[in-house]
Amino acid sequence: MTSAEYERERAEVEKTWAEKPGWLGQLMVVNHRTVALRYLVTTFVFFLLAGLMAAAMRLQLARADNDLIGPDLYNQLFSMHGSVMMFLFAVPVLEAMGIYLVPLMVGARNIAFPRLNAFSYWVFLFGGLMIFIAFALDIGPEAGWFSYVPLAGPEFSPGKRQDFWAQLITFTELSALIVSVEIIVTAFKLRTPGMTLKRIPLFVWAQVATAFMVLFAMPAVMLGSSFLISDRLVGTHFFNPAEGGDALLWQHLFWFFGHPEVYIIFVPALGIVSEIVAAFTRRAVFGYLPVVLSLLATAILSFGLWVHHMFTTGLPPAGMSFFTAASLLIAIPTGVQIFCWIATFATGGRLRFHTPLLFVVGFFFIFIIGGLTGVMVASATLDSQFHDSYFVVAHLHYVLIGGALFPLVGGIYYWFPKMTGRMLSERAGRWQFWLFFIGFNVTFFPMHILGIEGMTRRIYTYSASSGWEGLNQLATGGALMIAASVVVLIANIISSLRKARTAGDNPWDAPGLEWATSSPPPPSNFVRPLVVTSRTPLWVTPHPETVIGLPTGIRSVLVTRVHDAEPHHISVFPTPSIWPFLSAIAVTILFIGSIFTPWALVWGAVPVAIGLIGWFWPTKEETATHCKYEVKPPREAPPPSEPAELRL
Amino acid sequence: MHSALQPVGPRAELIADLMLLFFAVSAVVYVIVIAFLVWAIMRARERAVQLGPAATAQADRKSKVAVGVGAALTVLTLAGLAASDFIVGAILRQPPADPLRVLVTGHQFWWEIEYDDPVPGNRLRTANELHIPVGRPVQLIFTSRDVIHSFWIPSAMGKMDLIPGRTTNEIIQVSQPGTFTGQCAEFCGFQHSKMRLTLHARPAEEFDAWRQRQLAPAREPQTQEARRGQQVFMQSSCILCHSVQGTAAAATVAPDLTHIASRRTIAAGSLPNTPSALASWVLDPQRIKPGSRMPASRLPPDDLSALVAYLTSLQ
Amino acid sequence: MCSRSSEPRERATAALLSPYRAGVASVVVVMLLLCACEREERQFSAQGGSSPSAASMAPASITLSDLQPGVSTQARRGERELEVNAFSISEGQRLYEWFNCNGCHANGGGAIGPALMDDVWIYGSAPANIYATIVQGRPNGMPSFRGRIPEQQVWQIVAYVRSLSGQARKDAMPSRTDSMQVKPRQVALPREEPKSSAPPSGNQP
Amino acid sequence: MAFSAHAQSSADEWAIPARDFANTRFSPLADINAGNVGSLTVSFTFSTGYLRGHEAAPIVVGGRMFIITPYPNVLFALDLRSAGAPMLWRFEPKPSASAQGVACCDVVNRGVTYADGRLFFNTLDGQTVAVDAESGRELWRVKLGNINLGESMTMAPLVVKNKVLVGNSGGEFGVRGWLTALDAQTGRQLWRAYSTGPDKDVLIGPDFKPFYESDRGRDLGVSSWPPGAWQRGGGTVWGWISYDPELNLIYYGTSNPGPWNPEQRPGDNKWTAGVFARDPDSGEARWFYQFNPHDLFDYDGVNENVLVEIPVNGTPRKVLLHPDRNGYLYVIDRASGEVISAKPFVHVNTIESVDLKSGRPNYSQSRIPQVGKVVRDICPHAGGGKDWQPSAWSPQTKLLYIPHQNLCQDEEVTPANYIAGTPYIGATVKMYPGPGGHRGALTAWDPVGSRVAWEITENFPVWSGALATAGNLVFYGTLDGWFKAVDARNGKTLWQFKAGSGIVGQPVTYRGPDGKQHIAVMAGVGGWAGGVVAGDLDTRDASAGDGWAAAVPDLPKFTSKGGTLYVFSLK
Repeated sequence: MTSAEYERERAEVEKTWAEKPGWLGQLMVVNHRTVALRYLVTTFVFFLLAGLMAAAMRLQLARADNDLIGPDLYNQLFSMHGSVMMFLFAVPVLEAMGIYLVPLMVGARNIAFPRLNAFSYWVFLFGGLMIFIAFALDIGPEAGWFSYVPLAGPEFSPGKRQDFWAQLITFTELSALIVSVEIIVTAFKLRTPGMTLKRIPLFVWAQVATAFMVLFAMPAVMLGSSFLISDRLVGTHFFNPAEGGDALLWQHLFWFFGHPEVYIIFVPALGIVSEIVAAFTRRAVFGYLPVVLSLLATAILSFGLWVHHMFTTGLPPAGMSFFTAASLLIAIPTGVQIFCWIATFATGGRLRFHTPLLFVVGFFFIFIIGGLTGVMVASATLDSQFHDSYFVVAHLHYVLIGGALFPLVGGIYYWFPKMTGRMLSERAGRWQFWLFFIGFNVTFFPMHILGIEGMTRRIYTYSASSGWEGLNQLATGGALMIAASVVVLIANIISSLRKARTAGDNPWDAPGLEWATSSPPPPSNFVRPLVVTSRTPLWVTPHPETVIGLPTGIRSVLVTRVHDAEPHHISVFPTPSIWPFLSAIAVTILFIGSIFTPWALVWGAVPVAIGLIGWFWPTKEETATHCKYEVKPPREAPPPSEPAELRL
Repeated sequence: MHSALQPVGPRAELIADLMLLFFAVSAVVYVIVIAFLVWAIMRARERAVQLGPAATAQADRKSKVAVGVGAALTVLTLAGLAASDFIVGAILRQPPADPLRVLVTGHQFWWEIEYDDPVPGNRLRTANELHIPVGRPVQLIFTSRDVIHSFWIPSAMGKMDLIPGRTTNEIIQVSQPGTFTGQCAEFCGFQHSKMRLTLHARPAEEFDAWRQRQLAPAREPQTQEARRGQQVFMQSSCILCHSVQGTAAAATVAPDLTHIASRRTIAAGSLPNTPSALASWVLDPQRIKPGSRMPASRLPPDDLSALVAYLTSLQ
Repeated sequence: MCSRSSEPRERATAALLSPYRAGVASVVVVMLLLCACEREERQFSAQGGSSPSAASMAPASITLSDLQPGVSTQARRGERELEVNAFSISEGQRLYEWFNCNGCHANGGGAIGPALMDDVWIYGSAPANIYATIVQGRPNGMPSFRGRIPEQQVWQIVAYVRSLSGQARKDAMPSRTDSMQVKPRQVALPREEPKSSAPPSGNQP
Repeated sequence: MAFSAHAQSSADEWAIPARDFANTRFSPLADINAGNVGSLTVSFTFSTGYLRGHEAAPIVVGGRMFIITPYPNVLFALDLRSAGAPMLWRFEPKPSASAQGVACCDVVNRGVTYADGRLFFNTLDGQTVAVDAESGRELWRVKLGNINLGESMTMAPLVVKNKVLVGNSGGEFGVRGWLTALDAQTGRQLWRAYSTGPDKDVLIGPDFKPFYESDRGRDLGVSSWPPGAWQRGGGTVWGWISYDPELNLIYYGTSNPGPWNPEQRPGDNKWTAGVFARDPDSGEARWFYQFNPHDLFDYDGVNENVLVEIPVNGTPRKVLLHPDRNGYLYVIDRASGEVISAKPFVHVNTIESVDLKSGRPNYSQSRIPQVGKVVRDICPHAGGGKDWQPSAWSPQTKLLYIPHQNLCQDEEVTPANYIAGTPYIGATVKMYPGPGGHRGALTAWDPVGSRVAWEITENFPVWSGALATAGNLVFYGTLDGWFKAVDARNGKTLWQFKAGSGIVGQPVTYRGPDGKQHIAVMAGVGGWAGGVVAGDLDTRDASAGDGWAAAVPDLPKFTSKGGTLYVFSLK
């Protein structure tokens, strides 16, 4: 094949996969990278807003008996902070990394179900906008991100504040469930030939484990939030103990989701750590199999721990012991991964201390503390002291910021060149790291002590006689350092974006397939599917073999078999469409309407139905293409996409 | 200052000891893991750019052993910690002999406390201050009238939730006299922050004397002003929510004030119990505790001072 | 804009935080904004504007009769501030039970006292009328709570009482309570058109 | 019946609401009998002009009939000697209108009583009034109850040995119950016996010899309550008083303890929900028996105590028969207070049995009310197996004719907040028909065999009193306005008449100046059961009328308000 042929093919593929121009085109985007970048920017904005809320709370707590912020606003602030950080930042931002990277890493041209993917983003965006607008209108949630009933129930939370919270859950969980399905299908069916199960990148494994957790955990909280809103709106009695309901039912439903939620946030971050460690030690992570099994074990075990959030509710002792044991058990797979990474450091090549690795090392220092305090709160006996105190605030931030945010920021520094074609400043990166690392510890380490000294969570003020003022001032000081570090990050991103695209395809000399294409990648990611023969393909062959023969005039994607990634058939992927956007608007109308009237479920279904009908309305041409490539032929005839036609 | 690590009773001591054990083990684990990490990083910084496949394979064999040992040690450590937790938990769960039974009911945003007694006429009701005899185990029986609260006195006991529609219970035992503070630990609304309580532990005789005094109906006001204050109390909104034993005031949706003057704090530990604090609390509670259930009363100054005189006479 | 509370410091904070709030809020129609504020504000103490105006409270403005010689001047005044506020109605619901209103009027169906969820209003259905009924008492058994229930709380009770027959904003009305369900929730019942009628038992209102 | 010789009324008259001290409501008149009752017809009627529940019994003495209305407690004297019984006089005591706000269960009055040319009655606002029966002139009035504490008075006084015995109402308002003896001549208070509090207030002295251990001890009226709770503990005396001249003892029941929510009053709550035997001269208590220690369901003990002599294990004994709210019929030795038997006369699932050794009921654990939980299927409901509506005893059939309801309820207790002068209940109830689906019944009970002899079921509760006559007839009325005569031996309905309003009054019979036997009853729906109509309740709220809205939501379709006296005689 001549290079001219290749160039023609490239041009054709690029034309086929190009998005539509114009502002309408912007609303029709189905490319996973564009959607992922939108997710990233949106979640980052939500992160900034929730961070400002945290800063406001820290200012209020800086002094004893401070009256900067009253209880009404404070309660909304911490409820928003928790809900936004969990539902609108931590989960979606890591899913966004998955949406961006999983197809690239498995060598696919797009994520599975791209229109659904676009739909998930719009639903997520509208849900996020809804809650922030509600907050701006004084309808922000006020019963915490956990919304315990009866406080969040109809009697004790009048008005619509909690209903908006419940619908926020519905919005975000809907989008999270959609993304999980896409990631699972992408990782299982769209892997490039040769990428057998044993060659799947660790980040993809982490995303798959996470996606399965989402599939099993999120329905519990969606059920819970639906129960809550129906208790509030139509007067059901799910949580009314007088009429046979139970306030603890909410806690069970919530934490059956809420505990896996922590791992949903933290497992993908482990995947990031593995990728960065491998890249900067110049070797594949030691112990691929144990690490993968640990990820899967974490995903499974995470469903057996939820009761450790309820140790002080007076549950039977046998139950408490079971959940203590289970909670301790989950430390084992995490420990194994940490040991494997240390072994990787110990046996890898010479370390290149770039910012991404700096954040990963910071992850070790912080996350291990969070893990160890996790062991402490897993003890039912000790938890009776730690529960709902600032000790837990410290613990959870050590786990979530240490365990997820540090790797995430590292990952941003690591993949920024791929996403934008530009490098972030190393110098600013170091500044940011040290500000963040020190600020973080100054903010949150004292909280362990405050918790032991009796400072409880979610208090908007404390008395001078409590003796908590000094450490609280320290924590506020630390919070300002964190804020400064975030400013440095923003400045770094902005200034980098103004520079030229000089990063090149593989600035870190990393082994993954995402580095085998240009930065940023072309609309189809790869002109031709690559063929993989190793866990570290680019280190083995910097220019892997490609699959040819895929039709170029249609959005053809090679579908492979789950276990051995042998090509199976060609799937025709959908083109840009406005219907996901319109359907998302219809769903938004239904969800927001049902805050005010149950009839919204009835009349709101009409626009949703219209949206879906438009979305799935078949055209003759499409049907013909699909039939040609996707309908399984009768056994006797050879399938059209047999390897015979593909030259590897 | 009160801390879970400054226990004042045998049960809290056990928890504190367990906590110290966990801290110590955690510290050792942390130091070891970080030491290995730093060692590995330092080693890797000085190494050649990339190891050859043979060297990697050899190192991997060592790593396998190391990771295996690490995992095994993790399992052992966790098993040890779990066992210590189970043992301490089992000890704490043993039912004490002859406990004093106290019913604690959570309200937004105060604690109702009632001492159980086989003779109903000796059941004492009070609020926000838990008095107990030193040395004797006290069984606290919890429930809530509205939302979920959680009872916590760090230096004396762990938390226990107060859940509407359920009863929970926990034992508290204090071995030294003193006053210890605590507060609601489960978010319960606007004034979760100022839903505080104090524990007063005192020798058994003193406790019995206190209990007898508290059982008596309120003292009749002695001074002219206090008498007028009583009138103000009975003719204003106070009587719709509060009770003073021995008078017509017997409402129960707010703390019992029969012996309000004997308490150290008011408004669930938000203010010291001084005449001026009392006056400002009565006048505008929403400034002090916004969102609390106590409404502002627009009493003229002389009525207010008479009322305060009456309340401070309720020893 | 939204004022959250009468606390000046708190308002200052709200202003401090307002840049980003305003940024988000700017996309929203002003109408919607006003609605939400009215409904969601948590008014802890009386010094806000949430009590009906002094004019409508003055005894002079309270009438108990539909009959006015000459041309009738009766008109419904803008006394609905509290009835659009969910927190006030909810507080009223709590106080209705705390102060034993339910002892006589049950959960709106009546017992010793007349039903409050129907369309019959012996002493007038306007908020000022109900306020007067609570404060002044009524001759046939309604006690006078003058000096007993603080003014702001009376208004909250008024708002709740009116919600019992649907005279409040639908999205501000309370839903079920955490207790035994004995009647359909206010929002599930039709709004009753108030009638200034005495019950058929002339001697027994 | 040696005892009925001492009755207050002559054979032809009906001088006190229960007709005799023994509370039998049995008339020896037999002109109207099972054979001819079918031709009973209205001889005259009289409209009272009032619209609330007319629970009083017409009183007939010396050719006059005296009837009293609910609030405002107007007393009418009708001349039976003249055709059509024209009004002789009317007496208006003008009680405070505000008293209507503290009458828990309609503004009823249960009757006026006659003694020595005087009429005695209570007004709703807590006064006892004596009126000259001849002239209708007020002789004296004393204020005994304070409406600002929630006290009202609805019961019919009883005059014993020149003492007017009266008690207060307000068990739902946290009042402290009492029985007071007044000098019939002057109205001077002779003694007052409280139902709660220290022994000296309860008039418990050295002669107090209760049969059961749990009623012995000092100041149980204080120590069986949480501190101070006895001061608002109920135990009001709003029911019937019986008198045994031979033993010289009066018997009366005390009402439920307050509030209904039992969690707020741990302890036995002496001396509520039980029966006292007292010496009428000094008021000193002789014995007490508590039907419902630590009452859980508003089971007042105020129902009538019918004094009879029945064979117990072959030997005749002087007993009192007491059909209690809790659904058990107690046979109690009236000299000692020993419970001879206690058997349920309706479907009861709140009490498993009554332990005759300790005298205490065994409460079903599954039905114990609890704050924050709805307890379902409580039978009988708060109104009890039978409420105030008095039963009648026929010495001929040896059966007790019990008018009663058949209702169950769901209940949630809530913390009641005591504010003097406002209700103090702490319970939300939703009532509904009991097993069988009928809401009322008239049951003929054989106290010797402890069994139901026969029973007539009614769609609506039977909230009227019963009347038994020597003509082997039993009369009663229903809430929807039927007035019925049935055969005392087998319960066969022999005659019925539809009155203008529901009947909650007490039927009486007398021989008029015309020499004919008459039957008289007041119609006029109301009372707790009829409040749905009398109070114009909105039945969409099942808790309206303290739960009755759910029990009889259809009542407004069957009857309407209005008090009328109906007098019947044979054609």
